[in-house]
Amino acid sequence: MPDATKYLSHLELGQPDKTFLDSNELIINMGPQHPATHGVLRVILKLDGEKVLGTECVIGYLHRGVEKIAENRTYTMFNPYVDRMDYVAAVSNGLGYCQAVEKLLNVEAPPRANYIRVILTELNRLASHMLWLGTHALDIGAMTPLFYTFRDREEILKIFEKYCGARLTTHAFRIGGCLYETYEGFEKDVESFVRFVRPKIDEYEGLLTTNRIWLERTKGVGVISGGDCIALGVTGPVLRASGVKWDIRKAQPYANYPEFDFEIPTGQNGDTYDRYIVRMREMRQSLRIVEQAVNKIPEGPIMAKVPKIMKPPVGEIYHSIEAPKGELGYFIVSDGSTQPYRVRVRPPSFVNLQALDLMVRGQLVADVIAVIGTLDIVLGEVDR
Amino acid sequence: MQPVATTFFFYLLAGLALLGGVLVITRKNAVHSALALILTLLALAGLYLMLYAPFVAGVQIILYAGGIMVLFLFVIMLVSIEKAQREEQFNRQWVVGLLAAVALGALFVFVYVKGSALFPERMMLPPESSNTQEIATYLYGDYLFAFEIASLLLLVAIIGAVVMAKKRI
Amino acid sequence: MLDYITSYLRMDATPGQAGNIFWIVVYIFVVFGGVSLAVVAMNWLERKALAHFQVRLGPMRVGPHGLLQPIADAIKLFIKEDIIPAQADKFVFWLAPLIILCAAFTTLIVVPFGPTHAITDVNIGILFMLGVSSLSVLGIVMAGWASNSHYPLIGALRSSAQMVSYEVAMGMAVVSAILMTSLSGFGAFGIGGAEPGTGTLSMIGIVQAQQAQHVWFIFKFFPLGFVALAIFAVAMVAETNRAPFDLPEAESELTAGFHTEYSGLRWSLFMLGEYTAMIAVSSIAVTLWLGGWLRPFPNGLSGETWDLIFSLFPGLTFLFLAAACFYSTARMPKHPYFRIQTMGLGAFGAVLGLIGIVLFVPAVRDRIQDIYWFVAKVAVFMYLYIWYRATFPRYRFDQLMKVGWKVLLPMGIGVLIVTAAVGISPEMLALLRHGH
Amino acid sequence: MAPITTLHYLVLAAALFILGVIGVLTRRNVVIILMSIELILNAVNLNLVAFSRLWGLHGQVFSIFVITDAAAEAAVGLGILIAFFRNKETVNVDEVDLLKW
Repeated sequence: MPDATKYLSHLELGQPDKTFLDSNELIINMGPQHPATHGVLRVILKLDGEKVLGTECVIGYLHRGVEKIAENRTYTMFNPYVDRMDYVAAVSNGLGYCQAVEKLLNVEAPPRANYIRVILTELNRLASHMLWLGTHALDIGAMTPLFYTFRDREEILKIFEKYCGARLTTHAFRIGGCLYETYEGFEKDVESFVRFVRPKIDEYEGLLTTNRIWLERTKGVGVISGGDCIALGVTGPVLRASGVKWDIRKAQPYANYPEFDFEIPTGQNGDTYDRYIVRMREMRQSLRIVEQAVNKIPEGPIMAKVPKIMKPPVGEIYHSIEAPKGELGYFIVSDGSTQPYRVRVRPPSFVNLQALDLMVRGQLVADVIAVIGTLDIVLGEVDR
Repeated sequence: MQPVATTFFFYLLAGLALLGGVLVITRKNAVHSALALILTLLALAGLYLMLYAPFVAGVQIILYAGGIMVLFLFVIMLVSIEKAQREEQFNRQWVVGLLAAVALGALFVFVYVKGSALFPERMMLPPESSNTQEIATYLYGDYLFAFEIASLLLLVAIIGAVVMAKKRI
Repeated sequence: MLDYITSYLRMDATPGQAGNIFWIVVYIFVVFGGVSLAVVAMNWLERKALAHFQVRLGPMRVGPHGLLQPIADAIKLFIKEDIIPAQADKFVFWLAPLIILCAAFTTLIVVPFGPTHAITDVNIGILFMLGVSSLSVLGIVMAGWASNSHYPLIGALRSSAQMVSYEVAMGMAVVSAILMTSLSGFGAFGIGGAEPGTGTLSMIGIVQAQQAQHVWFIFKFFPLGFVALAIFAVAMVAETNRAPFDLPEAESELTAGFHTEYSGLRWSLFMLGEYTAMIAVSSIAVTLWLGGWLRPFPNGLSGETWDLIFSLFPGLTFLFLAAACFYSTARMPKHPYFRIQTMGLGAFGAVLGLIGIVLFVPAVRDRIQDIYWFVAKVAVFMYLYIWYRATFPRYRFDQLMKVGWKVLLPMGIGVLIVTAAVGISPEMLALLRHGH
Repeated sequence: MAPITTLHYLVLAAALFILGVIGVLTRRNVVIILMSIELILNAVNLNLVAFSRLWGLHGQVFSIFVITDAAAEAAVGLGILIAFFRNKETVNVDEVDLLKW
């Protein structure tokens, strides 16, 4: 059992703020209105000059009570709400929720639906990573990748729009499968997108991977060990960059991931650069999965037999998937009625954000921005 | 370059220099004092140009206005000046100090009135174009030892300043 | 009176040296006006070029291809409310942008656009430029302090520390170039040949030394001149607070650095000062290493024919720009909504073409081509500024200081020492061989 | 107007010198006292440069040494000031009343 106090932030707030020079410590407030906090995150920094002594995250500015809302909605009605948590990876949110309820109802989605789900989810992972790369690079000062990634993310959003009519909060899946059949030319669109985006990823890497300044800004910044990641519950690319080979797609397979051939990229150092490399390689793996899925997508029904009025048996269920940001889990308690008794979401961003204090302690102020970027948080998901 | 309107420029620059000097010692706010001192320094650089000393003028601008004064402004920002601004600006012996300064001024007046005949009327017109080279010849020739001593002094000053200002060494 | 005015035209000196007040005033207006115009053009060009780097179009709405965008921006900035924070030191707040602007524009006095095309030539030219441009630090510190707010203060402290430390490396690179002016270097491999008393600090003198030695200093003692220029080119980006050294205004950390509290006209003065400073330091680099107003290939492609061909370049450039305008005019949408824009673009192309034709007139051609080559070389540096901004992430502050003090400064001192050693080595050898 | 002679410069230098002396003797703020010392040094420089018009360039060389000295003095003086301010939280000279702290 690791020593838990290590992970607590020990800011002693409330002491009078002294002037610059005579005090060793300076407390400044970053956010909630700050261009680099990716939304409305407020970080209280305790500084010694430019060195960070500790941080304290203040969250909740975007709290909408999503979990409470679930208690007053039927299972079907709550489905669109989950899209609003991690709004850059709405498809993954929907997949997790639908599969959790399916598990509760003991329903299995038909194979064709699973294929569509995998394709869309992996495309969404790409879109999420692209958005992460653009904003992360912008925080570190490289403004060009932002426009490149947004241009290419647009192609993914176009596919979403053609498929289900929405670009961001897609509500693509229903409990028991998919509502929409793929449109005419879906496979062709996806295939041409894969061909289109492969060289683009090389392009991003060409701008950054061997860039001296990028290396200096990211190598050795925000280091976290695999053990600390596990102790803090950090998942996703952040965990894998620290050398722990843990991906729910492989560890506890869901949908039809076992049918695909892909690798789990890992890093060794657990620094910002490794996390960047891991995500870039993950984007390529996602393309591989999408390619395989499109090639062998079967014909058949896309919706399993689900009752019109869902009354799952009394019980509780925990189901988690590998969202772009880490393990996204849903814990649903059913009391046998049409509405869930309790829904609890395990959001990856929220859990990963805990590591911020450990990662930036002893680093410089500019690194806080790099680390917030590399944690890839979405405040909609942190606050829910 | 032929100097144009020497008299006018002399009085203009002298006036600016004196104005700056007066402001330096009268302002409450140290930042304003520093700005006034920069005015004086720049006016003096202009006067050096009029005295056919372009190199000294350039050094004055780079080192004084661009270097030393930035250091001053830096330190003024680090130490909080609000408190100093509210306090008494002049010390208790200010009358004595003023009297001493006035006595010194009287001495200057006396010397200049009595001894103005000592200065040659005619001024040399040193060739401006080779000014830098001649100064270099002096610096690295006759004054080489002094030059080395000055570099040593600067080294000592750097170390001293670091030792003084750093919290933990 | 007329004689007094025209007497300058027959003289072989800058108006400042000739003491001709009329032409001094004209030159000041032309240079300052020209540079202001260049800043406006640079503003448009930066937005367009940056946009094309980033697969965007950039400004397209105001005028054809956004050509009138700078004017629209200027009007917007002029009529914007002028905000002075309540707790600010009003006088200093008002003074700071003016100091930056004055420092940037004053340096232009000694920039040599041609052997006689400079407002004046002082014999401490380069020292004067470095000194006056270092005064802009004062403006930044004052702006940061007067705003009475945390972010501007930190930004100002950062930027002044940055500018002061990069000035040192910059100075070392400059000194090595000045050293070269006295090394005529006709020995074996161009080594040696120190001639006492021929060195100069004058901006025009430096270019004339390159002309006399038949070599641009970037190629002299290769790679020494090149390394010195590289050091200077890095230091000058840091000196003007541009990407990747734009720490003082790092948006993601300090919002806008020292000018966070400024808005409207005052803010635009900062921008004008920044771009003017960029032009000024670029012209130092061009003067010191790239042969100033000298045309390219003075040795390889010499002779009257080549002189003639190179003198046609200014006109050709303008004709090319005019052709580009006409091409875009033809490609404009044929919708009535775009009629005025299409006509405007055509007219703009016609004006450019006319200028181009005028530039072919022999009398104009001979006087203008110095300026043309100088401006073209400066434009290369300005383009590099945009390119850096599109390509590089931003350094962290400690890394920036490390680059300045631990990389550029030792390199600069090394280049200086090696230049001196190479320059006087035959003399040293002779001295060693023959005793005293 | 009378042509400008060396004496004009000397008088200006004397005036600046006296201003500096007044500043040093009467002000309490250490920063301003240091600036007054700079004023005094500048007055001396003006004298030296003015005299170099009469007796050769030695005056200008000396003024460069004076500027070097001024830089060293400012650095050390401001360093002491920072150390002082950190301990006493004031910039007044009258409160420098301890030999060691």
